[in-house]
Amino acid sequence: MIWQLDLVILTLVVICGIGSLMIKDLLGAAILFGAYSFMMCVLWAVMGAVDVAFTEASVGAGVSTVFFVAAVFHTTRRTKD
Amino acid sequence: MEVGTEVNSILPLLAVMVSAAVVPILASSRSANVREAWTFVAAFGKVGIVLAMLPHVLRGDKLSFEIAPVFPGVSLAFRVDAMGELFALVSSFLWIVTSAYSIGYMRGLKEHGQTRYYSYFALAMSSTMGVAFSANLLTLYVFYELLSFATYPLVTHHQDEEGRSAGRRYLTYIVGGSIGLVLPAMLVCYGSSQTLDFTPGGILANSGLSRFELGLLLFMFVFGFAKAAIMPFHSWLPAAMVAPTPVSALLHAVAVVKVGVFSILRVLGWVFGVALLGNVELGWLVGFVASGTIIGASLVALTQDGLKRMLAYSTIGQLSYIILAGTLNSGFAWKGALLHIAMHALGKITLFFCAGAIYVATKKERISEMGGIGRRMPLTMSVFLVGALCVIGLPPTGGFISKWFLCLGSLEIGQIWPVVVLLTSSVLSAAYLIPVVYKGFFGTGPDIQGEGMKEAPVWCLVPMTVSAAGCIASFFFPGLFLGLAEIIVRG
Amino acid sequence: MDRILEVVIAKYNYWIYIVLMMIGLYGVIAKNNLVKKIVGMSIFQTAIILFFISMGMKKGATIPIIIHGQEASVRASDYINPLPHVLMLTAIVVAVSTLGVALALAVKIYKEFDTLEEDEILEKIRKS
Amino acid sequence: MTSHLPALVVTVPLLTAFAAFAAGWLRPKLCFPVGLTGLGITAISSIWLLAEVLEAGTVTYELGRWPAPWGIVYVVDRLNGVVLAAISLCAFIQWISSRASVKSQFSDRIGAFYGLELLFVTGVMGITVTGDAFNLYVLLEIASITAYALIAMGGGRAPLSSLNYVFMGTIGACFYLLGVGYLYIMTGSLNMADLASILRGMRSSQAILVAFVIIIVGVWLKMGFFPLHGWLPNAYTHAPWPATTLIAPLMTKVMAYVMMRLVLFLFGPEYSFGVLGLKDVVVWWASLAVVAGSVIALSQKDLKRMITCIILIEIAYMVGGTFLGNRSGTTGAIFHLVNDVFMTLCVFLAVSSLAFRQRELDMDTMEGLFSEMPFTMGALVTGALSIVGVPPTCGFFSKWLLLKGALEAGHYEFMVALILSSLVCLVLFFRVFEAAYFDHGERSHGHHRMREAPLGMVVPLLVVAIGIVALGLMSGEVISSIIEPALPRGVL
Amino acid sequence: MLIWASGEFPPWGDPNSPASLHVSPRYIEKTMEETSVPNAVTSVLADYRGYDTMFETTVIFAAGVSCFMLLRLFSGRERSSHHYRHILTGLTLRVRRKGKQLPELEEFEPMDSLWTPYDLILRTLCRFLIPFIQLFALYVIAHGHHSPGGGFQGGVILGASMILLAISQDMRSALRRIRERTLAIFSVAGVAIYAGTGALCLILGSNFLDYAALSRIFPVDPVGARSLGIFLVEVGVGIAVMATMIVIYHNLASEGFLDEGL
Repeated sequence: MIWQLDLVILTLVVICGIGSLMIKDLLGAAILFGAYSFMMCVLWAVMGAVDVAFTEASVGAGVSTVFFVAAVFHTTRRTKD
Repeated sequence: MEVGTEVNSILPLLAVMVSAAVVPILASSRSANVREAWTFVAAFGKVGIVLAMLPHVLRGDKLSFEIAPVFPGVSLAFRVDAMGELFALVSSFLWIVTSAYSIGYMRGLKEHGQTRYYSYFALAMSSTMGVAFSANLLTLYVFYELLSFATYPLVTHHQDEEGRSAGRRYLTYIVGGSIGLVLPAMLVCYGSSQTLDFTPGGILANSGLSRFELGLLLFMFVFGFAKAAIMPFHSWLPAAMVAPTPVSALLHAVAVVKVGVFSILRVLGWVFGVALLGNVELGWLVGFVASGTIIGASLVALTQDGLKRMLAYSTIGQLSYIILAGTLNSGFAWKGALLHIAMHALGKITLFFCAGAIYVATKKERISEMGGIGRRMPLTMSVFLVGALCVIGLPPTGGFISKWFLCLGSLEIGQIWPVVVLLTSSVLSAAYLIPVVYKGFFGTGPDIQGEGMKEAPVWCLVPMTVSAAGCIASFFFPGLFLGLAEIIVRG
Repeated sequence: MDRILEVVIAKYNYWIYIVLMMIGLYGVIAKNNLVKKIVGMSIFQTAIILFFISMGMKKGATIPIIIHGQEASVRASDYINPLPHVLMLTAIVVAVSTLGVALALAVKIYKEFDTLEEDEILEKIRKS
Repeated sequence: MTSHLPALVVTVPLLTAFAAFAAGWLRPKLCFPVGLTGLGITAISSIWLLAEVLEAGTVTYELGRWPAPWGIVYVVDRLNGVVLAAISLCAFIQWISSRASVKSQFSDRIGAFYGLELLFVTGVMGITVTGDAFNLYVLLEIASITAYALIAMGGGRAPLSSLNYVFMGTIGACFYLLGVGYLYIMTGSLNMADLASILRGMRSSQAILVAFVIIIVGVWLKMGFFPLHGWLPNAYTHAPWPATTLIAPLMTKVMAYVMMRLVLFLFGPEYSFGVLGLKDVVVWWASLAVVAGSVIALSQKDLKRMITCIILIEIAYMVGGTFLGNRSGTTGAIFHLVNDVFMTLCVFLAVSSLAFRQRELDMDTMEGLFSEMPFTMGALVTGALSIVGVPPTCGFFSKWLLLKGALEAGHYEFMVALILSSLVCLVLFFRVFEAAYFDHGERSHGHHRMREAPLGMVVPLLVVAIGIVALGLMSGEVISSIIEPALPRGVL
Repeated sequence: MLIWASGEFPPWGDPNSPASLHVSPRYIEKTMEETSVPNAVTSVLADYRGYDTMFETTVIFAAGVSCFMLLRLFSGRERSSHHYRHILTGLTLRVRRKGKQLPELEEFEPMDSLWTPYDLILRTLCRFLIPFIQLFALYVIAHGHHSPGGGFQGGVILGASMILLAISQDMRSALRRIRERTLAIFSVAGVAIYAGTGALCLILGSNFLDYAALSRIFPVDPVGARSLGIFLVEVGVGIAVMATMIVIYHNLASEGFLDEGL
């Protein structure tokens, strides 16, 4: 596999992670977290861990994002940091 | 060196348990008569068992019983030797007297919570027995703690503010001392010589501890057993006088304080060993402290007006006699010490009984109010006189004998200052005890006339006469005690 | 230069996961908003998962599914180590369960105090 | 025919949990008896297991009959045998005594509550019995998640405390997992015995050192060892009583067990104590933690909070005792662990039955409790004396061993801290007893006189209280026959 | 410190690192003849380390129960108001809790308080998609032996499909499909299947979770029995995970009222 590609995805992952912590809107944070998970799953797929990637795609990018959205939807989007 | 043989026997356990066994009955029984009846049953049973052990002990045997092994080399075990027997005999005998007395007292004053009172009294007696019979330091410590907690409800019996503060001070000194000082000291002993069993030569005799360490240990023990009320660890005792008089009488003249002294004697003789103390010349230090306590306590006692408080301070002084004697490397002195345990118990309990009787009859606690009381309560006051003589140490009372031996002992090893101390304190105690009697008989009080003052109830009078008789009898027939003491000293 | 590149290629996975872990830790510790904390927690967990996965990786090996036809001769070096994958499947499940519980708690807290900012909640508690 | 007891002690509560949860939907009355039978079986089989271990030595159980490094195995030796017995007994007793309060508080979700409690028991039992480093993590998460939920049922600020616990607990567990990953990447194995044998070869590796540190820190985080204790007092204080009485005695103790298992067996004493010189530092730190815990406990007004703070002190004892690294210290730590399960259970049960009768528990509402609830207070006194360390309760003997170990190791600061903390505990409980003993008759015109707690609560309480004393009297056998042989050879 | 430690690690992707040499080869090389499951991950997951997986399922189950217990509100506590919509005219009316309940007329339908306009495309699309998603999920579960995937992934996808239904339409219709009680029973049943399989092996006189024992009751050889056992537990995991996911979502999305969702 190409380590450059790997590196690119890793940087994307880091960016998504930081972004989801920095953004001032919880819904946005949830969505960015979904993106983060998806990047993660791509990364693992590249590393050959197909099952884990599969799971992460369905769980991390799918269900847990839904959970986040549902929770945020019922609490508030406001956040101070 | 050890005379006699080890005899396995369950008697010690029985002697300890018999009073604890009746506690459930006491606690569950609602009627006063049943309660007191059972108390007597237990008391007589105890004395019976103790007496049953007497012949063995006089033969020089040791009755031993092991409850449970705890650590390698240490186990909860009983071992009855002459010293324990002596102590057990005195306290169990006086328990009968006291329970008789407390019936009169408690009923006379219509105290509340008598069920609790009798139950914890029985518990306290059990733990006293346990201390007397314990075969090693750990067992002694166990029962010592039990005694501390069992006597707390008795000290704070009235459950008022005064009792609260008294109880606080009581536990602070005693439990604080035992956990803070005795426990580490025990550990060091166990660490240095892998056992805690009392051995006549002393278990520290050949452990390579330096003189300084030994001194440290010694003081941890002597002050740690705060029940012996050595100054400056004494102030719980006067405070604890808020308890009902029978409690003060038995516990704070006989059981509790004597347990403290007993433990210290055990430590001096069986953990350190008199020889060791002599070699490293540590006995002196304790001796000096004790003497200081004697004089100081007597002086303070002079200034007291409350009768019971005065007696308390006198007790503090008298206890230190025993410790002082224990530190002297002399057979006579030890004999005197052991005798004094018994004699002072008799005398002091008599005095307390009188104080209680006066209180029951007249609600008077202060000496200044007691002018002319003797004319109303002649029996009480004469008994008081006997007790006073015993405490001062004048014939024809047992106190004389014990003090006599103390002086002999100190002369035997060519020490003058103990004698001086003893005589001084005797004078002092005469100075604070005799005035009470004088005032009682010849003084004139404010409100003696009228308002029919009479003797205390008979339940109070009989016990105190009995104990007074004991004082005198022990002067004429000290044989039993002497015999026991003899055995110990020989051992 | 090449040496350095070598080292970097050999190790950068392990470094990146540490970076992610620190991000997550920062999120949990420093953030004030509860949901943000939860996000940080999840990032923290995924970082560790990443660590495990990259430790199972083998160069020139394929996914750990035995190819049809060559069941007879299977050489371990041809296939990626499956064990970390298995562990991480479990870890992912644990992560999502924790996430569910944490979010449920957040909703409950919001119902109680109707805010998600920790300092405001503490303020309300102090008032009451 | 190998004995299946090791599997039983974990799977029985598991299956019972499902049964209880289903029963909650179908017929709620059944929940309690179902769980009772399940826990009863668990307790019996774990005691049986202990007996088996005592006579036959270590019992190994291969799940799915896969041999050690490949499959997951259960390893039961004397150490976790005795811990298992203690845990299961504790859970059983608690189950009986918490019935009334569960019924009164969670009538509408009783099935879920009981199910979670049983799952929690499953988790702690599994943590104790497993011999696989990763399996331990999974079970740890089970125990933790159920604990989060149970604690959060308290209402008020309970969810917040629980959420803090979630964060702290997750970080701790992740640290543990990370350390396991380090071990795996260096050794390629997850089985504890296998790991231990491989690690013996690689003493000087940095990665192993880091793994050791990470794992221990993670475990301390879960234990609530000072200064990582932040979550503990709040979580335990705001939890509902039935949850507290179950979690408080078990969770921290089990983590302490994990610490001992890792330090003494996985890394091995000569590594943990010899190679890296952390030993003395940790003991100093533990002494500090003891003192700090005492101070924190002294500053508490509420009774429940106070006794939760006492847990901090106990935990510090165990850490210090383990890291003393000599025979009596370690023995004392293990024995103290076993005792502490029961002491804490006793105290918490007693206070919970006080709280069952009387909602608020501050000092001045307790007057005259001795005359009103004699049995409960009696049991409370026993537990308190045991925590203070007064013979003949079992607390004294373990404390004695700890002191002895400290003396032999020359760690006088630990001795001082121990004695100081016992005095502090004495003061703490004495305040309570004084308040409860003296009765100014104010409650006569205040609120009603309280009745003794229901029989279902009093009887287990008394059983525990008697057990404490019995354990103290039997400590000789327990130490010499169970605990001392359990120690690894390295500990001299 | 961590970076310092990583200095010692074998370089990334090194086939000769101890991690890939000590234990794992056995899994890869023996999986065929020991379990006849080509997907090493599946075999390790459900057989070699099946015990982990059982507790992993239990964790999910515990989480579901926790969310249920934390959030679920039972009858007696209701929202402050209910909304109804007149189907023909489309006008909505709001009924307070105290106010008199609406008679059950068929031209009124209950609707969400945060009601979004009726979106034909979305609804029909989802209605159209969901069956395929579920089909795929079943395939994933069944085919986990040979291809990536397995009970857990399949279960999640199944759950996700139901969640999608609940999102695209409203939660009532989703609940009309699967009642809460059914969900609870499912989740229990799923985990119980797993544990039950293990217990069955125990009863059959072998060790816990030793699927080879299944060959005593099923007409297969021990190795086949292993793959059969794996299949059984995968199904169990699937059911449990699906039900639990839905439970968690329902409770989260409706604050425990279980009447109206996102």
